[in-house]
Amino acid sequence: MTSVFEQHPDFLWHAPEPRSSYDVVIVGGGGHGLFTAYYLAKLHGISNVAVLERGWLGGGNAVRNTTVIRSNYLWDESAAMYEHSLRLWEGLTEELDYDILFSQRGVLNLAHNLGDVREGVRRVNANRLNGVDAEWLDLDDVAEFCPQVNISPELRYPVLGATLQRRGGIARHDALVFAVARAASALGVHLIQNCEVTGIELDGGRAVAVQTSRGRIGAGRIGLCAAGHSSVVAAMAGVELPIQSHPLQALVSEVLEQVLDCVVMSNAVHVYVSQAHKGELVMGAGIDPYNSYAQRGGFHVIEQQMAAALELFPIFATAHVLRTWAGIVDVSPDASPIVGATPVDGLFVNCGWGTGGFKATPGSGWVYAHTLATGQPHELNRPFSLERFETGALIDEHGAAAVAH
Amino acid sequence: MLLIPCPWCGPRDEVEFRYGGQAHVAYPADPEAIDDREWSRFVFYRDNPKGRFAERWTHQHGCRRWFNLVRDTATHQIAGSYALGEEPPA
Amino acid sequence: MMRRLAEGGAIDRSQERTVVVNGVSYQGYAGDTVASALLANGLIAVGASSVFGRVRGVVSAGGEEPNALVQVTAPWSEPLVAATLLELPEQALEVSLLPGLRGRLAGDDEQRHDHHHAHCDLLVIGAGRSGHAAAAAAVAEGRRVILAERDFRPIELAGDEAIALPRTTALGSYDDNFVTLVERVSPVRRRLWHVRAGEVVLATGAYERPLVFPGNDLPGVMLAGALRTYLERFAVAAERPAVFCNNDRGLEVARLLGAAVIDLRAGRTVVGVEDAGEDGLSVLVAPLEAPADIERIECDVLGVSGGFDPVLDLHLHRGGRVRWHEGRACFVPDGALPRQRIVGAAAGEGLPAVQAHWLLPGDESQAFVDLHRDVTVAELRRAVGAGLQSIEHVKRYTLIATGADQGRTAKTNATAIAAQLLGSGVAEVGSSTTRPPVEPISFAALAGRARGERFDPVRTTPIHPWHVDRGAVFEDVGQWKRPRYYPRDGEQMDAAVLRECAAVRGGVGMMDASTLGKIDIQGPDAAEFLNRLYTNAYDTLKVGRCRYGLMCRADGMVFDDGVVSRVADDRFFATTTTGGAAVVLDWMEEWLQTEWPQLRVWLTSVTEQWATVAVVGPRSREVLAAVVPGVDLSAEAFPFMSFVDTAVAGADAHVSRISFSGELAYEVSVPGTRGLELWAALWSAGEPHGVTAYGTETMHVLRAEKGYPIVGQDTDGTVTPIDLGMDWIVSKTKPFVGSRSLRRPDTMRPDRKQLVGLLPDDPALRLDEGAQVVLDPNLRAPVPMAGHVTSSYDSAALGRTFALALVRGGRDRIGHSLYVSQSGVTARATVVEPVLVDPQGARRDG
Amino acid sequence: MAELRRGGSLSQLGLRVMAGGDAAGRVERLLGVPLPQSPNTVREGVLWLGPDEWLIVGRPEDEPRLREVLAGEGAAVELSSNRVSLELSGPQAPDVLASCCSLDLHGDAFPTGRCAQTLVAGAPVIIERVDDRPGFRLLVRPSLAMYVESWLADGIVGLA
Repeated sequence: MTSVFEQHPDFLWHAPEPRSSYDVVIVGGGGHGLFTAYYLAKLHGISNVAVLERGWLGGGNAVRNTTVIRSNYLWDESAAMYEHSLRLWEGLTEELDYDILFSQRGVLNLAHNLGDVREGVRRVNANRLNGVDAEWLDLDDVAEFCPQVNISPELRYPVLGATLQRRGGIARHDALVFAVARAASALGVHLIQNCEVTGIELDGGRAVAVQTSRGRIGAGRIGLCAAGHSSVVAAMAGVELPIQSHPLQALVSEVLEQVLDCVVMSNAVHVYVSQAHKGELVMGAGIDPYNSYAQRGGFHVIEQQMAAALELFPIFATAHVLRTWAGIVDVSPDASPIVGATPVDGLFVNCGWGTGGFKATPGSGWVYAHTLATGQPHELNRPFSLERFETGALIDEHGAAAVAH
Repeated sequence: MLLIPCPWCGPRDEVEFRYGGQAHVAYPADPEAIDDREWSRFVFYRDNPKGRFAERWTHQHGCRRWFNLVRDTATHQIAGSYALGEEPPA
Repeated sequence: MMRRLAEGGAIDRSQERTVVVNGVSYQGYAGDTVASALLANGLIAVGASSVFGRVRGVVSAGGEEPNALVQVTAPWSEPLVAATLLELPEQALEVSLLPGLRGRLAGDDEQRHDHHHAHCDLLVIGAGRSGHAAAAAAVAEGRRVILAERDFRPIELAGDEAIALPRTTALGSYDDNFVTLVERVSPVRRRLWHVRAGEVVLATGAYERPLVFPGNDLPGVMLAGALRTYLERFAVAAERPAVFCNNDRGLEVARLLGAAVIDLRAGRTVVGVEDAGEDGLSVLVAPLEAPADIERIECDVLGVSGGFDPVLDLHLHRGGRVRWHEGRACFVPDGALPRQRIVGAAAGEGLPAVQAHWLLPGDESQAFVDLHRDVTVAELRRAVGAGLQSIEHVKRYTLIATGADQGRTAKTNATAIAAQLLGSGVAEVGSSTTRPPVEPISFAALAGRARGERFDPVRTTPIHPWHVDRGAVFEDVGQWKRPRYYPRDGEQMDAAVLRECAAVRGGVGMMDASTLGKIDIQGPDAAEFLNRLYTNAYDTLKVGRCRYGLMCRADGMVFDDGVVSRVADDRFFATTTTGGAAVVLDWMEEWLQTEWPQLRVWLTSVTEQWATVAVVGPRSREVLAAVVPGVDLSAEAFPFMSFVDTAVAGADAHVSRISFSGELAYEVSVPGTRGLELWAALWSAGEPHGVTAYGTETMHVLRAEKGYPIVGQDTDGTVTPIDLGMDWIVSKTKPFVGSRSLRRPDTMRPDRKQLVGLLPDDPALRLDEGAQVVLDPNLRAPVPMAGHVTSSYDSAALGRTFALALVRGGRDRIGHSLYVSQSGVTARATVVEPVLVDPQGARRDG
Repeated sequence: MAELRRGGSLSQLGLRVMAGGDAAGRVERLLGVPLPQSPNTVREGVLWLGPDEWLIVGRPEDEPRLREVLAGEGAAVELSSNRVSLELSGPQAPDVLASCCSLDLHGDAFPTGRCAQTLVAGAPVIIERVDDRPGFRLLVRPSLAMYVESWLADGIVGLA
């Protein structure tokens, strides 16, 4: 067995002192912020860029998520955005010259009632027309693809079928943060850690600088990428966002011999699980209902998650939960992100990814870099504007959640 | 598992309650008289502060009453509950 | 080599116990752990390390153990259990050592694991001296006390309101003093305690920390305090111990054991350890200032003590703060959380002064910081050299402190060494937080008894036994089981549904509609209240009449529908969808209490008060006549959308003439306890007319033939009443919740997706529900989509297939063709009005 | 030691009226019992469910009579079929409940004469402490009764 740390290179990034101003200041050094900076430098020739991070790079949701990567979203706008992101994922290891352990092992989404089946079939058909790989699996196919799933008809909510996106999978979140930070740093981007933004300076209705724990930093344009704290940071410029912040919990088991080789999600039974490269089971739980920035949630959510997991995977019964944790997810009214301009000139926002942020990081950074470089949205993020909440042109990814007859 | 002080039933586990988001958001007096922007504020925008937050809860599986609560969203410390229509405690 | 002493210790030599390690039996005693039994038998090596495959030994005597994690194989199966905590049970215990520390799952867990909720005034975690004192004092005051202790030794704590829990680990600390504990009820059974405590005392002690020096991972290098524990508690000792320490506590152990001492404070360090085989260890000792000036100390075991780390997991779980204590070289609590106290060693009390030398001389690639993850000082140096400044990055780069042992022996050393390499203070590099659980807990123990029939309720109606008796195939609708269809001998669903549909339209059918949500609405302002919530008006509804209603969310999207009956001037009875029952009542209460408290209206859920049977079809009147002989059922006396209150089979009955199929139909409701009798009475009355029981599938077909949407199937939260073609039910004269949203630019677009009917060109082709509508059959991704098929059936009445679909600008496409794409195949279909059967409504009156 | 059995059918009436008002007074005269004002208490078959809500259990009054005396100033609803009763008693009955219910059932916190609406294994129930054996009555939706019974029966098994 080789040492697991050998994957990481000898050098990652510089720790420069902040300049007095930058062409673009990005607030938030998570996956979205780092990719935005990277693509600004790489694709738009703008490397006079600072990424300001309150704590340590990736210390928010980037390293707290369960790393499920997929693009099988229902609506055209979402599918286009996430598919663009997935295509970028497929080239990242090479592009960043870093093994981010992106593993396209397939993402199963189980259906447990007739409503789920309709929704799944609908999504598969829409995905295929959008050029997103998608398959509908009947029960036998599910059993063949993932023999570990309990398909007994005796289950409280028996599995009736599943959608499968074979190109979906998982990656190593730490490695992704290291990889893109290294690449951005190498292109001259300043990664400034322990630098908390405490204010946004406006001049004649235009955002011109940020106040930080390390002094004032001028900015040609400011891009907010502070998932979990989007509302707090935007409020510094007087900008209100239709965002609510909630805890989202996840957990991990000890390292186990291989027991699961795909990603399994079940909305009806509330499970999503994969087995990471080192061998630990990684599972996501439900969102806690109340607003919170505390990065912790309720224990009962974990217990319910375990009961649900054992319904589907009795074989996990003796595995141990090693660690639970929570991130802060920004939830928007239509469960879709907001990427684009704000009412304040020079200030842009990228938030509201809810539970879907990690998989979107390259795509999100790509379109946001375009937006920050040109002042205009890219075609892919144009629909994800703040204005949609006024016009009503939502991109409602909640789906047909209601069970009704 | 928060312990929510229902004004009627006393402290009970969070799972007996349903969250109702920001308190003191009045339904527009005449929705037809306001523009799309203003209407969208009512439908989609709620405060999301880090810190003290006046919010609504209902004791869904208890006495079914709605009430207000002041809670710190950074620490989950609850300052207290109070009736709908009352001002939050200082 | 360590061995068991002839006497002493807290073991019970009268009770022999057996542990089988990798197939070899070893003897121990009651009171032993697997680790102490192994050591007593002269075994110290416990397996190969995770990365380098180096042989490792027992390090500790407690929960911090990084190496001695074993897989239990019998009498139960469990991966990665700390041998230092694993008590020898009465039955022979079989374990296997884990090369690479990778656990194995061996199937479901048949053991019973309970959950338990408890309340107390004071919860004390840790029954050491400080914890026990705190608990005893509270018991003396008559308070309700729970004292939890991870160890298995008995706890003395007497009092009516006192609960002492040995073998119980506090797993996690949550808001408002909610603490979870796991009690090892038996070697394999767990009880998960959910404790809500008025006050919490953390008396969790401190873990000793190893020193980081070359060769510190060899079997035989152990924590000094562990040597003391093995001696005093388990009567296991080495003949020739040595101790390497930087504090007085280490020195005490050395004195107790009669060990050779290497004291860092005296400027001496260990620059290497060699395995001397049978002879034990050869420790290479040198002055700190002259590391090449080596002398050897031969010993069996080398006890190390690098200081102590207060155990603050439970404090940290809730965001408690810590600060670096320079003199003791550890993080100590910086105040306690509200209604919590931290006492004893956990608070840093009584911990020895430490003279810290974090970075000791010698080969850094042989100096292990994390034994579990196999990380050395060399890797730490490499991480720092890569530009990393936060311990969190260092952890992720090296994997230090991320293992199943929670990195207890590694964390502080890693942070302090990284700080030294960076030339900064320990606190600046960061105190790594910890997350629940404090010790690993199995999925099965967390799930507890919520397995099988207790996972989630199966809700059934009072008429359910009849459905089961008749061989119904059920569908899960939320938690309810509803009959989907009633197959006759060998019949598949499609055939059964065609038969049931034909029977209803041709004669009479019965369906159990009891799962529909039902809400009683009383009060002088009830009509006004409903006016504000439903899209149509209720003040104009006459007593004795019913009206179909739709509700929108504030965003104007349809979220439920049902029928509202006016029972009295000040009383209405509303039905909701099955899935919407609770949601709609909550929704109503929310508006009533929070927005319109001045309205005098009272809402009560009566879903289960009433059992409801739909009697549907041209012969339904005759069936009903037999059970309500006194009621004039003529179309004139009992018109469509009206109801009568009467009695059926001796029970109070509410009979409505409403129809979800376009046929003459009645819904009869009686108190739930009489539901089965009602069904039986109607069935007997129906038998002469050839009555057929039908399920949800037939109900769906019949309603779809009439173009009636099902909320949640033909809508998905993005559909307005106008989109459904229900303008007729949307009041233009009164505001209702959501009405303003219907005037937004996007909701007024003429090309919104609208509900229409589809007739496939091939009348035998049943489109897939979820198939996509396209305008151009030339499919090259990305293909613009114009909507999707929401409902699709084979119709007995039409003698062909049909579908409902949401189609962009659909109303304007009626009469035109479009295409439907499903599973890569494209089919042509014609857009039609959604009402396909009896568009004139002639059948409604029978 | 604990015993579980399904209770017999009980007449149940839902009452909504402003506490202390004229209409409440008329109801009290009809019942011959003051409506309990203290939250989560029971008085002669009248259970406090909310500040303006009571459940009248096992009493002879009926919905029409109540509606008549309320005269539009409140609501009365016949609910006899809306919930069934389960009876759990014995020295360890609180332990059985504690396996699936987070309420504090200690004799001081929940003495005889107390009731509460809460959750048992996630299912909504009304729990009433009926005596000091101790005995509890649980009022449960009929469709959830088997599920709740399953939990309680399992809790009894777990005592062993």
